[in-house]
Amino acid sequence: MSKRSNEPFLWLLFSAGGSVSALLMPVHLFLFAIAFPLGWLDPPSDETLLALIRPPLVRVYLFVFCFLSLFHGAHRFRFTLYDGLQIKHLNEIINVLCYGGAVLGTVTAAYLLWRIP
Amino acid sequence: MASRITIEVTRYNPARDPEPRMTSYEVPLHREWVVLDALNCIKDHLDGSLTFRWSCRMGVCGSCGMMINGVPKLACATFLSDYAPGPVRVEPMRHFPILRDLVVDTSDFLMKLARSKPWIIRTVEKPADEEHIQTPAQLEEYRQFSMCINCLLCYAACPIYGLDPQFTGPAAIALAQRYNMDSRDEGASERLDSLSNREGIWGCMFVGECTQVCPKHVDPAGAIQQYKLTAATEWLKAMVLPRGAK
Amino acid sequence: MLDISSHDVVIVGGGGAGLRAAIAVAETDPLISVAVISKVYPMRSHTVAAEGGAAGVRLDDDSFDQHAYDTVSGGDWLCDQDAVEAFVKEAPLELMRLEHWGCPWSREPDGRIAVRPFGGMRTTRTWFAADETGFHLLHTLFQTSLKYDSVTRYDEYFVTTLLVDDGRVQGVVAIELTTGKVQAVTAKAVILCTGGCGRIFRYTTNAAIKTGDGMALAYRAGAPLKDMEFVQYHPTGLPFTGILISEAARAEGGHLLNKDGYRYLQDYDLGKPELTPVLRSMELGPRDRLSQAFIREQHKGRTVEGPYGPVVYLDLRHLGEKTISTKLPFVRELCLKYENIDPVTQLIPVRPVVHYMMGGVHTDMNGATPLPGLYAAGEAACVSINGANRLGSNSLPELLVFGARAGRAASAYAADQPPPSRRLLAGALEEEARLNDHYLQKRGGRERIADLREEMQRIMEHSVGIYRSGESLTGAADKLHELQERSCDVHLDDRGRLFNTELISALELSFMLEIAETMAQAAMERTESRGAHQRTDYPARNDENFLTHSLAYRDAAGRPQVEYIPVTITRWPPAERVYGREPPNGE
Amino acid sequence: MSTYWWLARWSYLTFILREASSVFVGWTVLLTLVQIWALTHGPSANAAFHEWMRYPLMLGVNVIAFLFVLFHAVTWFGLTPKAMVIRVKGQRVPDWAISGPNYAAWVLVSLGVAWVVLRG
Ligand SMILES: Cc1cc2nc3c(=O)[nH]c(=O)nc-3n(C[C@H](O)[C@H](O)[C@H](O)COP(=O)(O)OP(=O)(O)OC[C@H]3O[C@@H](n4cnc5c(N)ncnc54)[C@H](O)[C@@H]3O)c2cc1C
Ligand code: SF4
Ligand code: F3S
Ligand code: FES
Repeated sequence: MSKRSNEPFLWLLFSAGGSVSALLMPVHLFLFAIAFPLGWLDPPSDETLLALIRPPLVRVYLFVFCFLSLFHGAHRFRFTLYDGLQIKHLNEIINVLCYGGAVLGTVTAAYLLWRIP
Repeated sequence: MASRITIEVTRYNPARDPEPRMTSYEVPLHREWVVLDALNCIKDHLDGSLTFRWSCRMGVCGSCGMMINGVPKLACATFLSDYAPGPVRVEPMRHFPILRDLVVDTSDFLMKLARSKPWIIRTVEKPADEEHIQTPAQLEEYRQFSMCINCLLCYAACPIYGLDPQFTGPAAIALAQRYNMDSRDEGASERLDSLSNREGIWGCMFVGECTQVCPKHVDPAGAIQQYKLTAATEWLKAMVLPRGAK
Repeated sequence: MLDISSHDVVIVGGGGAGLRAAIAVAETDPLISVAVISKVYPMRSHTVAAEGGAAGVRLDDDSFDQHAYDTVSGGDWLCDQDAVEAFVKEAPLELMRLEHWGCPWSREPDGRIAVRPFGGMRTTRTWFAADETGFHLLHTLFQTSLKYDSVTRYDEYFVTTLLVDDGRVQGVVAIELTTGKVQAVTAKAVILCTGGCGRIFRYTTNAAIKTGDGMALAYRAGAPLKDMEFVQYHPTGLPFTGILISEAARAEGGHLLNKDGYRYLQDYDLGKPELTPVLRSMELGPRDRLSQAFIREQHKGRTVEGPYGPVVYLDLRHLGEKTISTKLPFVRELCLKYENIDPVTQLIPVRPVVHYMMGGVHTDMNGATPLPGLYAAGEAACVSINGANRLGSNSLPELLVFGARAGRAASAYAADQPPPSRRLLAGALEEEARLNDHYLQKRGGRERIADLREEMQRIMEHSVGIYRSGESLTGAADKLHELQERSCDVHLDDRGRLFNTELISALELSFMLEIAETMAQAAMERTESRGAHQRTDYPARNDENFLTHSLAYRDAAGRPQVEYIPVTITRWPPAERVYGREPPNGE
Repeated sequence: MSTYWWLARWSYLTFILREASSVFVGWTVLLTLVQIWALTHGPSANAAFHEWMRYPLMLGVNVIAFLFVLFHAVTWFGLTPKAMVIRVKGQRVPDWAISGPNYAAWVLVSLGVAWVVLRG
């Protein structure tokens, strides 16, 4: 296996994240970032929301949502930098930034979700 | 229909010219003429030094790929009349070094093709007079990918290849996948060793242009994605299964 | 400027025959170094265009004898029967080898390789890969050849001459197209696999590269060309491009119409028009007969004068869009893509076009020519399995069987040859000087390549066409020779070295003129009609005098001298070619 | 190749836009994390969060983010049939038969999420 790279792993995360974000993100964004702030729909109260995210199952849902989407985004962003901006010579730094960012976000998500009272 | 049409052709002789330049020629516009006929007309009657490749003029030998009005196409399968009243711009295939006029250096592809191991690999050979049993359904699995005429239009279309000449590229990967999917072959793992890397399948960003321009409907974009899926599955299996259990 | 490299076996040509030969050498012994020199990348060779299939005995009700008899009778008894017997026995094995190399043969529902019927074959025995058999065969061979380390490829090198010393062929001189550099490649044996020469004629199914180079190379080096008067026409080519419209179009019920919309074949003893197609009658008559009927119709003024010569019409409209799209998709695609015509609503203009060269470099059953060290295989060679008329789907297996045989024989021969002699260098330098003096650095020059080529094609169509006569042939060889002399005064617009395709065209023209002369001369001297060679002044076959192969040698003055050797008859004595039998030509 | 190669063709541009959606995917996760933080830090944090989300600039960014994410979803579902070849009785299942269920699942899941959130 040594001849082959770890790309399959990253790609699997990318693909899973691609599906998760494609399925879930539009509705999330629409509700929380557009419809509620603009008053198109009545938002649930903050207490209700907090109650909603408290059950372990919902925490897992949110964790997976954040984790996979982040790795999807990081992977894609990495190649956008490579190809779109043609800065492939900065390979190492880009990798650290992209996947490092994703790892950081994932840890933060885990921490926040863990700490829900 | 106008009876003549102007063609602008890239002229470049590296021995003499600092830069490629465009030259215009006027040729007759016949209903049954393709761009290749116009080029031959120029070569026969106007300027014998115009240089381009062609042979079969029936879309199977894959020699006559060019950029026609900016799109990679076979010159022998592109009617002039579709571009009337003109002018038609004919340039060498993008992303390859120009050798002369419309002729580009494609030796890089041949090297990559060989690296994809496009031949049947088996652990035990069949006896000389015995056929493999391969049902029409099994044939269908890879038939589409076996239609590649190596015209390299897909390379001229793929921006990733343009950005990174190391990238194995659509046709060579599609041909590797053609053998992977062939029920007579046992070489998938060997091929994966040379293609599962950043220069191989993982370099493809699924731009999809390769499939758009392919004159033989090979769908290299699909081939590569399917290849990625199998490669990732293989990887998972290797992770999950204990060593030696494979 | 001159570069030299050295191999044990050098193969000129990367088509089906050349690649099969290369693999045969590599498999004989990986220590034999083999080179494949080709003026185009191997997968661009014209084998790629073959559609129909490849014949090899397969089913239980078939036998080697039946395949052999079909071949011999289809060839009007001009085939060497010992070669035919070897051929039919090895063909299925070769086709099976391609199966093992990955050729995507079309299959029966149970997963076994399928065979289809084919014109001239009385039993179903043609293996096929959809309607792109040649394409798959060539790519399979090419891709398989990539795995042999002992095979070195010289892609886009144009061979200009053979190096002969001490009575032996010991290499070639070639131009590397990308740089213009002249390269001597020495060898202990050379195999010519350069394909046919349809481009000598204006209207042909053959690709631009089919200019008979190998035949001319051998001929100039002193080897004889055999049976050059036999040129196969196909009755339905597209007039402008020469692209082949398969017989399937007629088998599905297509009609041939003259300018009055009349099914003219009924006037030529080919049966009566029926609504549904009848085997061996009318449009499904033999191909040579159909081509001949076209000419007679033309003489009656009943063909249509198109921008590219006279045509008749192939009418498919009554079949309806559904039948055309499902049964003849490739025909429709070709018409749409290359002639801008939709056969569903429009008539397809067609005319007979030159399709295949039965003749070629004279070889024995192992591909050896009379010139030591020189071998030939494929369409460039004439082993004599095709006789006076090639049978459909026999050419692809021929490439394989005799390509492999030539490869093995050349390996064996090369094993006991001394290394190439030092004098070869002088020969190579001479050739380099010739290329410079005659073309690249020549002053003046008045002739245009295109003009000479058109002139040649005019002469060939007039004198060595579907029908020949003493009258039309008289002087043809002289005129061609004159053109050859004029071609020495050719003017090149392009004097550069890099990828000089104009220089290549000039060299090809000279090759074509060389062999055109042998065709005209051999046709002139064969005063009988047999297979594809039809003399209006000698309409009958003459077994007493002409059950012989013609051999054209180049004399000191550069003119062809024709000699004859007997045809090898083993088990099938000459008989009448049955009238109304299935068409013997191939596609 | 020029730095602006992706402007040369419409299809290249759509490709780059598709790839650029990754930025907004990351952005959306960030928003989600901030919101969770606010929810667990009491009324003042929540109030600040709501106010922040109502800034015109924020709204602008989020509308753009929404469009990009939508674009990502559409292209993603459109491409799945390319990677997944499913055959039934030797016949390749047509592309729409694979992407169709994708879209259906998308609608269902979106409605489900909306229902759970709005129910409260
Ligand atoms: C349209 C069409 C359909 C056909 N269909 C069938 C069919 O269905 N069944 C069948 O059995 N036969 C068919 N034939 C006939 C058959 O395809 C050919 O006879 C056969 O492919 C010839 O193969 P080859 O290897 O001899 O030569 P080619 O494939 O023509 O290869 C010639 C090679 O020689 C090289 N070469 C030539 N000159 C030089 C030079 N000077 N220097 C270096 N290299 C050189 C070329 O680069 C090329 O690689 C068909 C022919 C045509 C035209
Ligand atoms: S995949 Fe298509 S475009 Fe690419 S080389 Fe093959 S035939 Fe040409
Ligand atoms: S265009 Fe290029 S990036 Fe992949 S899908 Fe085709 S190879
Ligand atoms: S000339 Fe052969 S593909 Fe165009």
